[in-house]
Amino acid sequence: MADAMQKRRTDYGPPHYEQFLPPIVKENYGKWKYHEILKPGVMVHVSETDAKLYTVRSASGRLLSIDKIRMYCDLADKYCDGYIRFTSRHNVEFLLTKEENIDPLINSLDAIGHPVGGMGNSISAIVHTQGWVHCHSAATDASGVVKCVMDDLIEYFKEMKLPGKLRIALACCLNMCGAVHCSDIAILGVHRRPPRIDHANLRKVCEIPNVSASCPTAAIRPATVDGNPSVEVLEEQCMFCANCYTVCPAMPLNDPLNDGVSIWVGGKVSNARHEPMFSKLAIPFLPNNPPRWPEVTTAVRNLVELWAKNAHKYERMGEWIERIGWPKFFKMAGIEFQKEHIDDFKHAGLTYKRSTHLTF
Amino acid sequence: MADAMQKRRTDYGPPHYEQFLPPIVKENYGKWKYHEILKPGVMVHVSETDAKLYTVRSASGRLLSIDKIRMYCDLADKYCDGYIRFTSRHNVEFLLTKEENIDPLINSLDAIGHPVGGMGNSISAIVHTQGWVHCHSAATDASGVVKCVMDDLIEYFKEMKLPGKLRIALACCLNMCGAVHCSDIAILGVHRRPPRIDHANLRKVCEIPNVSASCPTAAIRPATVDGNPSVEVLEEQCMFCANCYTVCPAMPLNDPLNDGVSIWVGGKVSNARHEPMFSKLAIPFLPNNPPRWPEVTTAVRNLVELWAKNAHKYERMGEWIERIGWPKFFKMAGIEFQKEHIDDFKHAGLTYKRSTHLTF
Amino acid sequence: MADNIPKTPKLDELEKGGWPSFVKEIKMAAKRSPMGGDLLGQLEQSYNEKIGHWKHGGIVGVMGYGGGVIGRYSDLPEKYPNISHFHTMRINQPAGWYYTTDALRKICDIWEKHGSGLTNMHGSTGDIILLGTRTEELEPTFDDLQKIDFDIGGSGSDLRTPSCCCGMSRCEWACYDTMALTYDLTMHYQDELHRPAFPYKFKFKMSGCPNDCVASIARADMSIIGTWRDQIQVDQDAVREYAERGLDIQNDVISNCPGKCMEWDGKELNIENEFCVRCMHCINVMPKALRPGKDRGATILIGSKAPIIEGAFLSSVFIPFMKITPPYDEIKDLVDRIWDVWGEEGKNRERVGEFIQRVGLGNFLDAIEMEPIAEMVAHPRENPYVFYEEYYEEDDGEEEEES
Amino acid sequence: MADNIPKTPKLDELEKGGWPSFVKEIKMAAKRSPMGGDLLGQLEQSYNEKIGHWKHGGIVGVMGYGGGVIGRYSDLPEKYPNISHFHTMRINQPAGWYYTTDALRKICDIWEKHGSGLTNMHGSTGDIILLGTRTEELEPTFDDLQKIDFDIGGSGSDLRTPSCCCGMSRCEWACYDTMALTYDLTMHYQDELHRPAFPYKFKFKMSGCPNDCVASIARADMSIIGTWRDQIQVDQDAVREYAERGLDIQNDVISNCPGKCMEWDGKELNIENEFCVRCMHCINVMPKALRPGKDRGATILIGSKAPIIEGAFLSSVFIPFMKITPPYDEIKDLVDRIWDVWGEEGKNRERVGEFIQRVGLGNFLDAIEMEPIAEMVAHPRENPYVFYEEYYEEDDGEEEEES
Ligand code: SRM
Ligand code: SRM
Ligand code: SRM
Ligand code: SRM
Ligand code: SF4
Ligand code: SF4
Ligand code: SF4
Ligand code: SF4
Ligand code: SF4
Ligand code: SF4
Ligand code: SF4
Ligand code: SF4
Repeated sequence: MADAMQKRRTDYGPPHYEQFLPPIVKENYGKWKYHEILKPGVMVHVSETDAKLYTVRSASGRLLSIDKIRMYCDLADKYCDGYIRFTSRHNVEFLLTKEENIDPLINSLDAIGHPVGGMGNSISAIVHTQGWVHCHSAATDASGVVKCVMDDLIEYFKEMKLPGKLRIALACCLNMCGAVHCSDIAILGVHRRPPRIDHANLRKVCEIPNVSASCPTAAIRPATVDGNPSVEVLEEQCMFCANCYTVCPAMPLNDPLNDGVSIWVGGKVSNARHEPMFSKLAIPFLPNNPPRWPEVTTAVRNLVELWAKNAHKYERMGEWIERIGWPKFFKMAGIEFQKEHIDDFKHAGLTYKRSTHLTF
Repeated sequence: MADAMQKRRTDYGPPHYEQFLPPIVKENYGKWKYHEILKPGVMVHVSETDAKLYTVRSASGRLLSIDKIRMYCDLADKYCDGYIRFTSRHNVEFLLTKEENIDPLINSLDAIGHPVGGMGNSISAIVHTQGWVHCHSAATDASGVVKCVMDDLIEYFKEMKLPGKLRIALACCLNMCGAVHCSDIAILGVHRRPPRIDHANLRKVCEIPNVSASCPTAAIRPATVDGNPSVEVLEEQCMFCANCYTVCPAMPLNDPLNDGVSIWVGGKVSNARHEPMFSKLAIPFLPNNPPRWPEVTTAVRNLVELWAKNAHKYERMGEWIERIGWPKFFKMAGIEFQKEHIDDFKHAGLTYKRSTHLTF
Repeated sequence: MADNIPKTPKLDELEKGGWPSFVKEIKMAAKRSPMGGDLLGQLEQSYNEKIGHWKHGGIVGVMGYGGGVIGRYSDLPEKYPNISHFHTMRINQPAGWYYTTDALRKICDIWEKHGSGLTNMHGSTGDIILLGTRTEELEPTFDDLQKIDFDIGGSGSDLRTPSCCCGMSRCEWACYDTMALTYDLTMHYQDELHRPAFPYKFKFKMSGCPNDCVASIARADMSIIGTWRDQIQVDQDAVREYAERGLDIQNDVISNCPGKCMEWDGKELNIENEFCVRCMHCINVMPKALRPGKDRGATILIGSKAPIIEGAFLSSVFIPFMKITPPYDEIKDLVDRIWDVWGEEGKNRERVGEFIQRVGLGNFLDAIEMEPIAEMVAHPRENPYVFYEEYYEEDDGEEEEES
Repeated sequence: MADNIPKTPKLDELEKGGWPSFVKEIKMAAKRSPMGGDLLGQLEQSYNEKIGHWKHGGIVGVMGYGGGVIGRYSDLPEKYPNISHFHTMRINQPAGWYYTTDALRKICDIWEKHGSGLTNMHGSTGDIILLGTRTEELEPTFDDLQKIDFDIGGSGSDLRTPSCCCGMSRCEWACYDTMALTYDLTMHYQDELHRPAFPYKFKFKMSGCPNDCVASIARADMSIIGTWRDQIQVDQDAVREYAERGLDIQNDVISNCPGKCMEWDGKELNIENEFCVRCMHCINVMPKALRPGKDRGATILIGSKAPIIEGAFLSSVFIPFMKITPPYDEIKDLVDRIWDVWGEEGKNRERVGEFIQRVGLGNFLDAIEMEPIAEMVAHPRENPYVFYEEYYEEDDGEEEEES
């Protein structure tokens, strides 16, 4: 037993990546000279040694069964000498040295339902989170909404007909696991009802001072309810961040009548041209309407097409809006500007328009 | 007596401006078509009626004796049919209809020590405040520093050899009576020693709760000192705003050893090209060195000349710095970047550099 | 004739140099009034000691007025008895700072009789500043001012003296009559100007166009800045003339256009007015060729101020475009609604801009019964912390007021 | 073979359409493991009721590790007993997400044996996510993972699994070896990764150039982003070729340059590198003609995070330029100093970016013994509220520590 314990390794870390690199990558590591996108989802990298590496990028959907992974492995064995990689947006990439393998591979991927694309001026996969599949906090589903939106936008994944890259992200609650706060279009699950307190159990599962302290707006105060030491919430001070729930299970916010989705626009991450930007609120609330979330898919498509039609070449969503101004954006998008759009958090004053630079 | 009281008028307001307008202005009110700057300090406005109005702008110094005002009146009677105006930056303007009167007027103004200029791409008069001449709050003098700085920069008032307008303002304390917070170059009197409390008298002249509440950093707490109810200041929490002193005379901050001057750059008010901008801290502290404040005049001149040499045409100070970046500005100006330059007030986080847009 | 003029070696240094000398001015005044001599003495002492010698404030005034006089007392009254009192009177300037010499001379005469003979032309809010007199001279001074129709300006927690750029009187770009509006508002709000009843001061400043020559966006609780809604008026011949005379239209004009809405093919200047942000730059550079449009009015902005306490603010857009015509009821109605809410709920020493920021722009709009519009913000919120005020309850499925 | 696959009319709708279907994946998995069937059932119920059916958290784990497993329990365990436990294991991915099919198959085999057969490839922090298993399977799963050399990733208040763009392995723009650094830091900080001892989570993300393909500036407590210090390498012939083939260099490249530092006369592209802000745009548009300079390294930024609680942050510049070469002592030294101070003084659930903002960047620099530099700020302070720490006293004239 002591022996067994001794043998039990910990902290050995991930396998070294080198053993997973295709030989052409190892040989040309750090020697790549330029690349070219050959067609949607296919690019070639040319090395200083003149070696050529072809990449085929395919949508994975991210939630994968081991069956699908094994199918991928079969394809990688057949066309890529047994190597495969995934991208930072959860697409799968097949790295080929033989140009003639590209089309057969694409056909095989199509056959198992995995389109090729997401490269260049296109919409790549939606970075997203767990939703009702796995998380306790979710105000909406993740995989379902993503599926509906991408079904609807698939042409923009498969083709390269946009002014620039468009990155969509989804998070199922304000914790925003992902890059929702910096995406061209972001879909964010929101609660709209203050926590319902499980007074009977609160004291057993949470420390009251911690719960009170967790609220950024100081809406939570210790209170005695039905003889139980518990807390109360000043509802008009609650903005539904769910931080109290993260800290204390007896404060759930999930609520079918009031949960739903908000849409944000104009964020970006790259430093290309404009500095990185946060996403800004476009549509405060759309209902959860499973299984196909039609309100959400329509709203997102409208935004994509509005931008596609009006932006200059290379202009990301946020760069375009910055050029034309937010009032024009709201007008063109047919979105009513409401109180909800006006920031009222800590730095709100800095979002007011402090110049006469206006269009009419 | 009752009769006298009845006759005493109040709330009759200022005289109507119309009675003070020269006939040519009355006739062409709202009909001006264009203007041209003819030479430093002299411009002509041309009306749709073809009338021409010549303006000669002259530095007044702002603090004027009635003697000087009477001299101005003499000149206005002689050259301008008895009309005269002042500008929003406290210059005096003579409005002429006869072109041939321009040069004699300029000569007469020169003779009484009032240079003509401040128009177009020049430095106009410094908007300033009271200083030791009249205010209880002053951390530096106003008229004296202004005099020294303008003596030194007079060529830029008299000529038009700058890339754009350059506006300087001075305020003798953080109340900033004037436009110090939005000037190309701002000179600001600063205290650096926490209030020294007159414990014996505080309760007599101030309400302790008001005094405590006046402090934005909550540095002031009620305390009993030598048996007197008074307040104490947590010195490490004081940033010398003097708001407590404004509210309570028993909390003076004026202090010869620690008062002095800070220099700010890059603000602007107009909406031309760039939206209005706040001034930003360039030099945290320079000593009060009356009567000629050599450290201040040198610092200001260096900034003016650095900008004049490097800015593009029409680029105001702040626009130029924004183009080249603050690190370059500090390097070129030979100013050491220090902890004091880093914002640590409410919105400090928004001033951190949140991109990789850097120059080397 | 005063004979108390002291030796002032430090101040004498400030008689030298090309810029007008305030020391010379004080010395001139000192020949008429002993106040000047003691002021020189105290100021020389300040220059030696690097500290001012005025006591903190002091409430003095004129009968029937709550503001307009700044009380000031020397902290060395024995040494400088002639400035033991040295109060300032703020006199409401005529709009646009135009004067006849006759009017100016009368002011001088009054100040020779009752005060130090020193002035600021003008204070940075815009008033005529009569610098230095004794408490007992305030009422007589006001008496004489009445006779020449000059009234007192604002100070304390009241409406401050409104001021404006010269506008239509001498500028081709004025999009509304700044002087007329300034006069009208000043007259309409005489009570608010003279009797402090606000949480704190309130300032109006009117500029005729976005060049903002009265710095209104930086220092007025309400900034009224002229603008236009239609197209910039272009005289193509005049544009070509500028080009011929050497103006680099591409570099000097077009690449500085923040709307990125101009094109120049060497012959025609094309402006996509839909994207023009009315910055004035192209007009400023080519005043003979370009003019603001014909459908003119003003943008109303709110809330600018100096840094104490919340940090400095610039004014922010409230009404993107308003026609500005007498009797100005639309502005007055807006002002009244703002003052009502701020007057009721503003904290002591809280400027209206700070108040709006504290309660939230959206809530403020609700309170004054205005609709939010996108022009009010530089951009919509970046954080997801929305305060919804209502939610559905299980039993009814209808939207409920919060409990 | 599982036989508990329920009717899911709502979910079935999501088998349609062109995007890969997660429902199909769950159904495939459901054929192997009854967990899949119950997951479908519970999810269909969620789709009907519009609410999730998971209990709040639950602390489970693997012996010797404090993180890496997310406990998850159904709130309808009677109805869906096979997912009454449905924990997630986070497995540290190989840097750059490269695999041999051999390695992937082995992972699949383990997960077939011990779990639901469902995964995320990958989680948004970068881990391999093994989705759904029972508490008693955690240890055996880990046992098998050991044998194939895959270790557990981060969760809770620890170092989270570092991740990186593909960098030098497949990108011509990588300014340092992102994968090597990621591997090295991951190995060096195994203890911090596996045993939560921080105030809150800490994330590293490495991007090879300012395009930031791993979104590091938005979601890493430390963002290490490649850049260069010298000149962009220009192949003028290749530039001309782009122009000939129809690229509008003036409009597409030059007018988009944020440094405003490019000129094109139809023959030569001139870059004033002194003002280039290294944005990558021109290089992105003309990859055959332009390349980053030769003096390469990285900018180190600090503090980005999602909005809870203080609002979202982007990382801010900490070290404008650092050479990134093994053994990376300079970075490690920096990291250690930051962790020391934050670990000591950070509040519970306070990310390092929030901590810095609370104590002030200047004070934080003092604490970790670094000098402030202008590159750290977008601009210097606009408010005059400087906390001077020392002042002179009368008696000595020397600078004194505050009392
Ligand atoms: C494979 C991947 C890195 C990885 O290690 O996984 C990658 C690879 C490349 N990126 Fe990227 N980027 C990848 C995620 C990103 C991200 C991160 C994200 O989306 O979450 C960004 C930041 C997005 C943002 O700003 O919001 C990103 C911003 C860029 C940009 C800047 C685009 C812009 O104009 O803002 C370029 C340059 C370009 O495409 O012109 C770029 C260029 C490239 C190049 C051309 C680099 C090269 O020479 O190999 C690669 C192919 C581009 C393409 O897909 O069109 N890559 N790239 C990631 C693929 C994700 C996917 O499956 O779609
Ligand atoms: C005389 C004048 C300066 C000058 O030399 O021109 C002046 C002088 C004083 N100002 Fe001012 N302010 C003067 C224009 C301003 C301006 C500029 C403006 O109005 O355009 C500002 C900045 C804009 C603004 O309102 O924010 C200004 C912002 C302040 C403040 C800070 C207010 C704030 O909200 O931040 C104070 C402090 C206070 O009110 O307690 C202040 C307070 C004072 C006091 C009354 C001192 C005090 O603490 O009580 C000063 C009396 C000085 C004296 O002894 O004569 N003064 N003050 C200006 C008024 C002349 C006039 O009526 O024409
Ligand atoms: C007389 C005066 C208005 C008044 O009613 O008193 C005035 C008058 C004119 N201004 Fe002004 N401005 C006056 C204060 C201002 C101010 C306020 C200030 O300085 O405190 C500003 C905002 C300054 C700022 O942004 O910080 C101002 C920003 C402008 C601009 C924009 C300049 C820019 O590029 O940012 C112009 C346009 C131009 O000059 O090309 C302008 C243009 C003009 C024109 C050409 C307008 C016209 O057609 O008559 C006038 C002569 C310009 C000149 O002096 O070069 N005026 N002008 C003010 C003279 C002050 C002085 O004595 O120097
Ligand atoms: C699995 C994953 C989402 C996904 O589907 O990919 C995830 C899932 C959860 N995240 Fe996350 N986060 C995941 C990446 C992120 C990211 C993105 C990233 O790392 O690049 C972020 C935003 C970046 C950041 O760190 O700020 C993120 C910001 C949060 C936050 C907010 C933290 C904050 O400081 O604002 C929480 C709340 C918390 O920590 O209590 C959170 C909490 C959670 C918890 C543990 C829920 C909770 O309240 O305890 C979620 C468990 C879900 C479940 O049942 O499986 N998660 N989380 C991601 C981790 C997978 C992986 O290891 O690869
Ligand atoms: S975004 Fe919220 S609901 Fe979604 S996985 Fe993250 S913590 Fe869970
Ligand atoms: S949801 Fe957020 S705002 Fe509402 S009570 Fe909980 S912690 Fe406070
Ligand atoms: S800036 Fe300060 S010291 Fe100067 S006049 Fe105004 S309140 Fe007085
Ligand atoms: S000077 Fe300002 S910070 Fe210092 S104690 Fe007074 S009010 Fe507080
Ligand atoms: S603000 Fe406009 S209208 Fe008024 S003087 Fe200046 S340029 Fe003319
Ligand atoms: S006014 Fe300004 S924004 Fe409008 S066209 Fe002219 S330069 Fe461009
Ligand atoms: S971040 Fe730069 S180096 Fe890394 S993959 Fe993207 S473009 Fe290439
Ligand atoms: S990298 Fe960006 S800033 Fe530098 S020259 Fe190219 S486009 Fe301009």
